[in-house]
Amino acid sequence: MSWENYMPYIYAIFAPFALALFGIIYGLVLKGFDRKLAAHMQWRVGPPLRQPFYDVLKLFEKENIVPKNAVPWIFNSAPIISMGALILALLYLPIGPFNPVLGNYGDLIVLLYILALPGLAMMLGGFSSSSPYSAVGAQREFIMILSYEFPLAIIIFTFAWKYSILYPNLKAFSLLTFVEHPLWQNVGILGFIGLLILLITMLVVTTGEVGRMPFDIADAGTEISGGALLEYTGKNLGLFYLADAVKIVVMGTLIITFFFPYNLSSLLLHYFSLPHYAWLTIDFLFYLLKLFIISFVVVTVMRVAFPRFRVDQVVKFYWGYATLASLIALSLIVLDTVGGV
Amino acid sequence: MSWEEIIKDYNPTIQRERRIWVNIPKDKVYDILQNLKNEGFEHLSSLSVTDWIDEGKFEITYHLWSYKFKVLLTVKTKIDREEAKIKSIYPIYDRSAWIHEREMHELFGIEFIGNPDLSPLFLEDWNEKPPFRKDFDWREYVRSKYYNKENEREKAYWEVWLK
Amino acid sequence: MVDMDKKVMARKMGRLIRSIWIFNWFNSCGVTELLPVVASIYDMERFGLIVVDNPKHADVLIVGGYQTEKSIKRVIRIYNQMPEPKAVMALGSCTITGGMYWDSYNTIKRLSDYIPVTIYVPGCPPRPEAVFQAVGMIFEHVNQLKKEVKGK
Amino acid sequence: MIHIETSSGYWYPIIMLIAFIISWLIAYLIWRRGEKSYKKNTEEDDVFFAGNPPPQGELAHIKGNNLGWGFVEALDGFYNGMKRMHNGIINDYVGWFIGILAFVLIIIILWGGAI
Repeated sequence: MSWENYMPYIYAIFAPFALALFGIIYGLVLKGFDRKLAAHMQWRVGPPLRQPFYDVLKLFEKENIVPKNAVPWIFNSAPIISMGALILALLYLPIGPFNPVLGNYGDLIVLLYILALPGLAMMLGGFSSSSPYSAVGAQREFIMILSYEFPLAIIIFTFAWKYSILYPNLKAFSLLTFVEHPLWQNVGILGFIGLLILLITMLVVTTGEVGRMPFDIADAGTEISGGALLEYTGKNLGLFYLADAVKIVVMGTLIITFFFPYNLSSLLLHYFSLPHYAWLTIDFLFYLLKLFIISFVVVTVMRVAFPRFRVDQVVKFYWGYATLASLIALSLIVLDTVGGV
Repeated sequence: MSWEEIIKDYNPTIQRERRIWVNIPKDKVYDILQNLKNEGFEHLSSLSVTDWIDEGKFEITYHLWSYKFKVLLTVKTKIDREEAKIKSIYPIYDRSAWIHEREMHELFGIEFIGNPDLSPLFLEDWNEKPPFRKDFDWREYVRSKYYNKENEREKAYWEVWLK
Repeated sequence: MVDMDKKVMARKMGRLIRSIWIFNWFNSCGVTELLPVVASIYDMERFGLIVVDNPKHADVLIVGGYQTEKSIKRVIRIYNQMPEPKAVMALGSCTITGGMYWDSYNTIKRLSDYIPVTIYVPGCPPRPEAVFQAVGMIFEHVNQLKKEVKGK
Repeated sequence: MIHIETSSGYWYPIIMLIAFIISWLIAYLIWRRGEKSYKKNTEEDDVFFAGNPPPQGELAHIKGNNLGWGFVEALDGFYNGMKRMHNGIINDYVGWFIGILAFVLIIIILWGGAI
């Protein structure tokens, strides 16, 4: 076994620490911006930007209550699974200019399964806490997963199908092909419109996946007073809070790999030359900016603009309109490739 | 048999335009209310009790409103204060009668026979005399329950009430 | 407040005051004046205060206005269900002396006979500025506690 | 290193397992730093039920059939249609069966070779 074969194991062992740090810190920063901008949109002053950090510090100081007839080991491990799955997802995602750490050891389908884990963990937590409110919350989380996975699957299938046509020798589902060959250039007019529709559907699916206002039926504050995360206090809730912050980063990165994998350096390269690491930092900052804009659109604007939907409206929306939109986009792209090219 | 004939021989008094009072003896109330409901007085807007302590009587008033005739008919009946029992009008007016009677039972201690559920509404585990009765001295009750004599600050309350 | 030792208490409260999550128990006059506190003019979120919807997530329980015999039982249970470093803010003069209902047979006269109250906010109903002054007092109390601990 | 390789994707389970254990470990480390104690078996770890004593036994369980409430509610157009179709009359079912069979046969005959 030469040195080369051990590379993936070393990545798998050391990369999670760095990525977890990045995910948590930038996730909380995004949450801070989100609350500040939402407040300004509502003509309020809003909390300081470092408020999520204070929230987490406080939550880790509070008592960690486990309800009397809850199932303790599921109850306590749910937040850990949720957080672990999200850190794992970061490993398979391209962070800014860098290729995904485990890029050639797992493709998009693996990522899709990992992304289902946080929702599952929240559901587990809700059901295991033996409270009627959180059982209803967990049941709603189950419906959320069912409803937003459908359009998400169609979007991923569209991309994979397109890549399998354009680059038959490459692996269609591998994230590396997604990053190296963005679809915007080699697609005709019809395909361009199809991609736009896909982008909008993906944004809407991300709001559902992150569980923000129009689709936060799972932990609906006013209706079921806290929903699935009702019985969680102290560090369990703190970990769920962190997981929620990292989830925004993960979902934002997913959108970036699909639709905006461009780097600033490729554009400015021939204007002035900079050492390699300078380009990397510029690209990384550009990636952070892209992530901020996506989080602003997906989380803050939706949160301020829309009231919460009813449970059946959410299902109708995802299985009806979002799926229809992604199917239309799929057919447009198919027409474009089959007819146009 | 229109509603005027039903209450004719109990000499109803016209209070003012579209407001009629009528006093009916206790044992006839149930049948009269049944007939009135069939006639068109289907809205029992409220049921209230007045405590005539010197006469030793509770006076129960049923306020009936009819959408057809646009008339508010107030049926009054007097029951004895000690063993305060009357037949419940739950079978006639159903839910609205149930909630009113439950409240009257809690505050006056009137026994409505036939009401499915007379559990306490506002005063959970209240073992005193029903509070709205005139002979219940609420000042004494509040003073003994909430304000004790030793507490320096609360002495003022005791002086206020002594006068 | 459970009698943890001073240093732990100072650390815990120090972190708590920067992000206070409030569970409000408004079943009387308290709520009318507290809506502007949440709204954009006074905006309590500036200080990191948010209203949460169940006692398990909350740090401060705001009991607004008079409590009847029936509702005080619920308040006691909700107070017990809050995780530990917690505080109670009693709003309105009804919780201090029974206020307008000082001689009513049904309301309780002083909240601290039933649950330990951290701070009373007089007023009927108290103005939003009074609420902010109360929160400010909690801040000072905790800072003074921290200074004391650091001073040793 | 065992792995799954298809024409369009690949997956190395062992590496993912290691990575997941490490990430789970990180999450556990973060989790452990928090406050552990709480007052056991007092009223504190009762379930929050809006101030009332929590429901016991049978009342507290949310039954399985209302797990998909929102779903059935949203797709009730589809479900009602389905319920109408499953009316239990055997010749309706046989009718559908033969219809679909004929349809499939026609497809095979016409484009048998092409597919």
